[in-house]
Amino acid sequence: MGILEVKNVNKSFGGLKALQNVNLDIEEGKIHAIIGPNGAGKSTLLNCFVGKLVPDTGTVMFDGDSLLGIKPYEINQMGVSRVFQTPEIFSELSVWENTLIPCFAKRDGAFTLNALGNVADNKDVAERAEQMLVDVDLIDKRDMLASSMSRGDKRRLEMAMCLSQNPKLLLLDEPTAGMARADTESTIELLKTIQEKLKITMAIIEHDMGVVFSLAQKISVLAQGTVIVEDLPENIKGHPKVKEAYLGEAQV
Amino acid sequence: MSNFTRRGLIKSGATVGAGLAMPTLITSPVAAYTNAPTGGSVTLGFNVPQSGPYADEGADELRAYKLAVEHLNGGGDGGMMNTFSSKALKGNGILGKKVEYVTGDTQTKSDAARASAKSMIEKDGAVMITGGSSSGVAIAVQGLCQEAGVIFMAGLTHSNDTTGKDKKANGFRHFFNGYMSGAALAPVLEARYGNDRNAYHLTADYTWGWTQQESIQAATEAKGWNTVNNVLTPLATTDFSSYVAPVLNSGADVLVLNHYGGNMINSLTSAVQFGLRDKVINNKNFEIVVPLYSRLMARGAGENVKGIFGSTNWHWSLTDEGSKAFVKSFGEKYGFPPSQAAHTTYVQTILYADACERSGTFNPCGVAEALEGFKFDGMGNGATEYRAEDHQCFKDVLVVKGKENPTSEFDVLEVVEITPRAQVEYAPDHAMFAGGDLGKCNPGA
Amino acid sequence: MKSISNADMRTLMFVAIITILAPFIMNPFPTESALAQFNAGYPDLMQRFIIFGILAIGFNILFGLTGYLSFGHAAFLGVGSYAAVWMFKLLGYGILPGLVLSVIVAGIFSLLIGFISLRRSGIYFSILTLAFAQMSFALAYSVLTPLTNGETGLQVYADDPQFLQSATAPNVPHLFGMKMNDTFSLNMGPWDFQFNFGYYICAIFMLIAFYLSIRIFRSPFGMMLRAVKTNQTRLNYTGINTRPYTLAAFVISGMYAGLAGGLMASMDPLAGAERMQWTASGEIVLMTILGGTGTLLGPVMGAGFIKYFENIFSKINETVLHGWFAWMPDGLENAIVWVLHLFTGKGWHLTLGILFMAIVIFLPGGLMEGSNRIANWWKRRKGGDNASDATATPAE
Amino acid sequence: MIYKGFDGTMDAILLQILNGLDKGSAYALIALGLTLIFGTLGVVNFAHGALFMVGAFCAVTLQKVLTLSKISIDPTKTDFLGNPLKVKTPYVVEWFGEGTGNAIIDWNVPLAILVAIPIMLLVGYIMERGLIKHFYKRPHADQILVTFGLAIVIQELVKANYGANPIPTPAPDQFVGSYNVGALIGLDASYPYWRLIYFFFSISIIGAVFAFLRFTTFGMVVRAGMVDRETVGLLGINIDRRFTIMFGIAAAVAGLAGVMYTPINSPNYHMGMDFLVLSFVVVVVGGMGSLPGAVLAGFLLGILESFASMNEVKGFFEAIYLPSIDQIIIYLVAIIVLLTRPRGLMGKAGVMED
Repeated sequence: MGILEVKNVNKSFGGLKALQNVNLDIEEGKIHAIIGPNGAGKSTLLNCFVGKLVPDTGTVMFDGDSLLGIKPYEINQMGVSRVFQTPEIFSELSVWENTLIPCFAKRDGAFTLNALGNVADNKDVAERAEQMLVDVDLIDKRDMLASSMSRGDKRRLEMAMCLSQNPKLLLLDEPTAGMARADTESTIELLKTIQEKLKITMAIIEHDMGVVFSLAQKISVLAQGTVIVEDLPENIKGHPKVKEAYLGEAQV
Repeated sequence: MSNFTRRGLIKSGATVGAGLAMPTLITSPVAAYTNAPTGGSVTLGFNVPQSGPYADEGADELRAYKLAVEHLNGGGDGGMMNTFSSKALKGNGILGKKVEYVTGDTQTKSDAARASAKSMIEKDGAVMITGGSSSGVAIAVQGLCQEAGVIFMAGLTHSNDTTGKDKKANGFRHFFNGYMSGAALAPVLEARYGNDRNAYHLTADYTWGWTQQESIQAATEAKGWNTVNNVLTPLATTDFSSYVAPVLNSGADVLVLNHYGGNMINSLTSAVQFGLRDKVINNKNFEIVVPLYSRLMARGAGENVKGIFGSTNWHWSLTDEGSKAFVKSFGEKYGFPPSQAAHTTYVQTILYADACERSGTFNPCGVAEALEGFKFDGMGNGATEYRAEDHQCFKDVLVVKGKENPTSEFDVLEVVEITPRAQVEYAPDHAMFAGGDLGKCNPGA
Repeated sequence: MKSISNADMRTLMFVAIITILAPFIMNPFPTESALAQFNAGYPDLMQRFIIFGILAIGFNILFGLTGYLSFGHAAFLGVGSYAAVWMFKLLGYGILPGLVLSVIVAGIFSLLIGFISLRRSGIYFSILTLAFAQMSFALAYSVLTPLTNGETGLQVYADDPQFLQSATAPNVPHLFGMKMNDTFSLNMGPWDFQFNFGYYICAIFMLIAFYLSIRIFRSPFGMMLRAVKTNQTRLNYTGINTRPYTLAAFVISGMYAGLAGGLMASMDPLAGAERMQWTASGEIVLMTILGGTGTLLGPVMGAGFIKYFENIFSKINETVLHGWFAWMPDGLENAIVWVLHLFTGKGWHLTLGILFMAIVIFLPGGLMEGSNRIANWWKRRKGGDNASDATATPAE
Repeated sequence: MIYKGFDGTMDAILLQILNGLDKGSAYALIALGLTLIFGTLGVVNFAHGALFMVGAFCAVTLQKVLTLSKISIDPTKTDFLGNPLKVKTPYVVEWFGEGTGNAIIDWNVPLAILVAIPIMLLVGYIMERGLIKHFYKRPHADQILVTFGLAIVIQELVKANYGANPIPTPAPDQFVGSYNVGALIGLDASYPYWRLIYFFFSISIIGAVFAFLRFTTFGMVVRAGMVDRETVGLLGINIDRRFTIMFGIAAAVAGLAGVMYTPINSPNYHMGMDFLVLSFVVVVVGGMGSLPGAVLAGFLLGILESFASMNEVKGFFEAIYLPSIDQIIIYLVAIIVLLTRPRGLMGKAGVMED
C-alpha cells in the first residue's frame, strides 16, 4: 500500500481524453518517476494530484485521504509539495523571505491573522529557514532578490522552500528542464542527498532519461493517457511497449 | 492678540498641550466675531466652480464679483451702485476699509466647496463667503458659514431647500427658487398652451430636481393640467434618448425638463432630435418646457432652445435703469453681456456691503439684522425684499423663451413676461419650504 | 522583545515630529508677505493632509502589499462619514461613538464587497470594486436620500434627537467637551501659527494608524500579502489560502478608509455623496502611486501633494499673480501673469496633470524615490569618501 | 394615462433597442480602441476618453475655422451696449457665396471626419512615440498615472481654449428630423436620422477594423503580435513600428467616434472622462484583450441601459425593492457577468489577471 494511490482516473477536455483508467501506486520513501512522450498526459496527471484539476472519475488517495475536490493549499497542508517546471518562487521578495514563507505556512497553517507580530521575532521559523538555506547552499545569498538569481539557484531555492515544509510527498515536474549540464548534475545530486537523508517520497515527471535512470527507483510509463508499464528501472529499459510508445524518440 | 517673545514662544510651545485643554482662554479674545477685520482692508471670499461642468458660470460669477469689488472701492463707473435705492455706499470700500477678495474652486462638489470656503475663513480671514452654482454646494457652504460665524451670500442656487428646510440665519439668497419658477411659468403656459394639457416630466434624480418638479407639477396642476408621468433620470446620464423615446407614446403633449446645465442641454437636444416638437398629439402641438433657464448653458443647446419657455432670475435685455447700468459697466469691461449668475452675485456683493454700511459693522449678526426685511430697488429686478423669516429675496420673476431670430451669440432668450412679485410669493411655512429652522445668527469667535 | 526595528522607530518618530510641528512647518511665510499664499498651515488643510494620509496608508496596505488595485475605496470613506454623521444626529456631537461606528460599518461594508470582488483578480477585481462603489454613489445621491440626504449631504439638524447630547456640551463635534474647531493662534511677529485641536486629534489617529501599518508591514501577515503580490500560485502550493489574507487586507484597508471618513465628518459634520464617486477613488489610487506604492511614507506624501495643489494652487488667481509681479514693467508683468494664470487658479488641474506625468516619467518610484535620491545626494555630498554606502535602504 | 396597448409596447421596445444600439455604438467604438491599444501594446490607456473628446473638438475647431468671419459695421443696428452692431460674415460665405458657403458650414461635421482622420493619426503617433513607448515595461499602475495625467492636461488645454460649456455642433440640415423605422416592420417608431447614421457609421468602422486585422498582412502580423509579441519580433518583423500605427488607428477610431457624436450631444471638455469609466467597464465585461468581446459588451450594455430606463422596467424593479435600476444597471450587469464568467464575455486567461 503506497502513500499515493491513483485508481481508474479518467479526465477529458472536451472530446479529448487526456487520462484513461490511470492506476498508479507510489510507495513511501521511494523515488517514483513518471515518464512518457509529449502529450502522454503527465502534467494532467500531476495536476490531479495537487488539486488543480479534478478527475472526471476515479480516486486519488493520499495517505488514506481522498484528494478529490481538495484545494491546492489544503493538499499542501496535508503534506504534498510541488516543484514546478519553471521555478515558481516569490521573485520580488528576498531569498530569505522566500524561505520563511513556507516555514510559516507549515507552522501556522493556511491562514493566520498574525498582523501585529514581527517576522523577526519568530525564532523557530527563522532557524528552520536558515537550516534549509544552508542545506541547499544558498545561505550566502539570503538577502538577494530572488528574481536576480541564476536559474539553478532558483531551482534550489524552490526545492528548499518545498523541503522546509518537511513534506510526505514531493512532486517534481521536470526539475531539470532547460538546465545546463552542470546544473542538472547538481540537481540530481541534491535530490539524491535529500532522498538519502530525509527519506522523502518523490514523484518525478521527467523527460530526460539520464535523470530518470540515475534517480528513479520505480518508473511508470504513460502513453496516450494510460499507464502502459509500471516496473523497476532495469526492466523498463528495452521494454517493447515502451519502445513502441517512444518510437521515433531515440532516448531509450 | 498678544505678541510672544522668543522666550515666550518656547514656553508656549511647550504648553501647547495645555493650551488645547482650555482653548477659549487663549483664542483671540478681542474679536467679537469671526475674522473681524483689523487693518485697512476687509476680505471677501468668492467661492465659485472653476473646474467641472459649471466652470463657465463660475467664471462669469467671478467677473461680476471683481466688478462689484471695483465699484465698491470707487473704481469704474459705479454700475448698479448708482441706481441702488440705498445710498449708504460711498465708493470708499466698506466702512472705509478697502475691499479685497480671495477666490476658490468649489468643483461643484460639496466637499471641495467646504474645503475652499474653510481655507478662506481660516487662512485668509474672509468675513463673508459668496458664490456657488448648484444647490448642493450652496446648502453645504451655507451650513459651514453658519457654524463658522460668517455671512453667506448664496450665488446661483434654485432649490427650495436653500431657504426652506436648509435655511440658516447666516445665509441669504437673492436668486429665485423652484416654487417661484412654477408660479411664474404656470399662468404663461396656461395662456399659451391652454389648460387641458398632459405633461410628462423628466427630472434630475436629486434634491434640486425633485423640488423643482414638485413645484412645477403643483403649479401646472392648479391650472388644470394633468401630469402623465414623472421619470427620474440619473445625474450621470449623458444620452437621454432612452428617456425621451417613451414620451412619444405616452399620450403626453407637453414635456417638462427638470434638468439643469449639461443635463438640460442633452435632454433638450435629444427631445428635439426625436422630433417631439413636430408632433401633434391630441390635436395639440407638442411643447417642451425648461423651467430653469441659464443663458450661458442654453447656448450649448444651439438652435434647439428656440421658442421654448422657461424662467430666469434676470436677463441682460431688461431695460430698467439698474439692469442697463449693470450691463453697461459689465459689457464695457468684459466685452459681452453678463449672465444671470453674474447678476445675482454682483447684487449679493453690493447688498452685503450696503448692509455692513447701514449697520456700521461686519459682525454677521449686525449685517443679518440689516438685511432682514430690507426693501430695495434699482438692482434690476424691481422692488425687492429680503424676507426676514427665511432670508429669501422676493421680487419679480422673468418668464423667457428661446429667441427665434437671435442677432448675436448672446441673444439667446427673450423676455416674455415679468411676473410680478405678488404672484410668486408664498408663506414662510408653505409645505414645500417647511421643516427648516433659521436658528440664531452666529457671530463665531 | 522589540515590536518594531530601530529604522522603523526612526521613521515613526520623524513622522510624529513633523506632524506635531506641522503648524510651524506648513506656515513658513509671514502672513502679510506675498508668499503667504503658499502657506498651508491652517486647520482645514492640515486636517485634510492627515485624513487623506490615513486613507492612503490604508489603501497602501491593500494595493502596496497585495497588488490588488481597488478602484472603489472612496465608498468606504463615504460610508464611514455617513456612519459618523448619523451618530452625531442620533447620539450627539461626541466624536468617539461616531468614529467607532464608522470603522465598524466600513469594515462590514468592505467585508461584503471584498468577499465578492476578491473572487477575481487583476483588472477584473478593479472593475468589480469600481462597480460597487459607483452603485453606492449613484444610490446615495438619489434613492437613498432619506439615509444620505442626497445631493446636499448628510448633516445634523436642530430637530435631530441627539439622545446623549447634554445641555452643556458644545454644539459642534467635540471630544469630552473640547471642540474640534478650537484653534489657538500664536502670533510671532509677522508670523501667525494656528494650533487646532481637531488637527491634533487627527494626528494622534494618524500616528496610531501609521504605527499599525508599520507593524503590519513587518508582520508575517504583511509578508504573506507581499507574497500574494509576487506569486499567488506558489503561495497556494505552499499551503497558504490566499483568499482570507487578501480579504483581511481589504477589510483592514476599508476600516482605515472608514476611520478617515469618520474623522472627516468629525472635523466637518457634513457627508456628501461625491466622496464616493469614482473620481474620489481614483484620487486615492493616484495619491498612492504618486507617493510611492508599497512604501510606508509615500502614500502620505502623495496625499499631501494632491491636497496641497487642490487647495493652494486653486486659490492663486490673477489678482494674486499681479500682486507678485507688480514690480515688473507692465508689459512683462502682463505676459508673465498671462502665462502663469493658465497653471494656477482655475488652471490648477493642468499643473496637477503635468506634475503627474513628470513624476511618473522621471521618478518611477514616486515621490519616495525623489526624496531618497535627494537624501542620497545629500549623503554623498556630506561624506564624499564613503559614497558607496550611500545606497541606503529606502526609508520606507 | 393613455394606454396604447400591445402595439404601443412593441413600438417602445423597438425604440429602446434602437437607443441601445446607438448608445452601444459609442461604447463599442471607444472600447474597441481601448482594446486595440491594450491588446497590442499592453498599455492601460486612461487617456482614451480624452482622444474621443479631441475627436469631437476637431469638429468644433473646424466649425470655428469655417465660421471665421469678416467683421463689418452695420450702423443701422446696435449691439447690447448701444454701439453700432458688428456684423460677422464668414469668409467661406464671402468666397463661395451665400448658398454654397452656408452649405459648407452646415456640413461641418461630415467634413470634420476628413480633417479628424489625419489629425487623430498624428495625435496617436505622437502620443505613442513620445510617451506611451516608454511605459511598455512599466507596471500598469504607472501607465494609469501617466495616461491619466495626460488626459487631464489635454482636457485642461481644451477647456482653456474652448471654455467649459458645451458647444453646439449640429448635423447638416438634411439629417435633422427622424425616420419611421418602425414602419418597415409594421410598427410606429420614428428614430432621428443622425442617430441612425451614427449606428451605421460605427458598424462600418468596426467592420473595417476587423477586416483590416483579418485580411491584410499588416493585420495578421499585428494579431500575431497580440498573441506573442516576442516571437513575432524574433521573426525579424518590426512589430514596434506596426504597433505605433495600431495606436494611431485606435486614436483615429476614438476620434471618429467623437466627431460623429457631436450632433447627438454638444461636446464639452469633460465628455471624455464621462465615457472613460464606462468604456473600461465595457472592455472588462467584454473580456480583456478580446476585440469581439469589446464590441459585443458595448452593444449589450447599451441595450440593457436603454431598457432599464423604461418606465415599465423601472416599475418592475421598484416592485422588487430595487428602485432606480437605471442608475446602477451597467454596474450591476458588470458584477453579474464578472462573477459568472471569470474573464468577462470573451476574455482570455492570464490577461491582466495579476
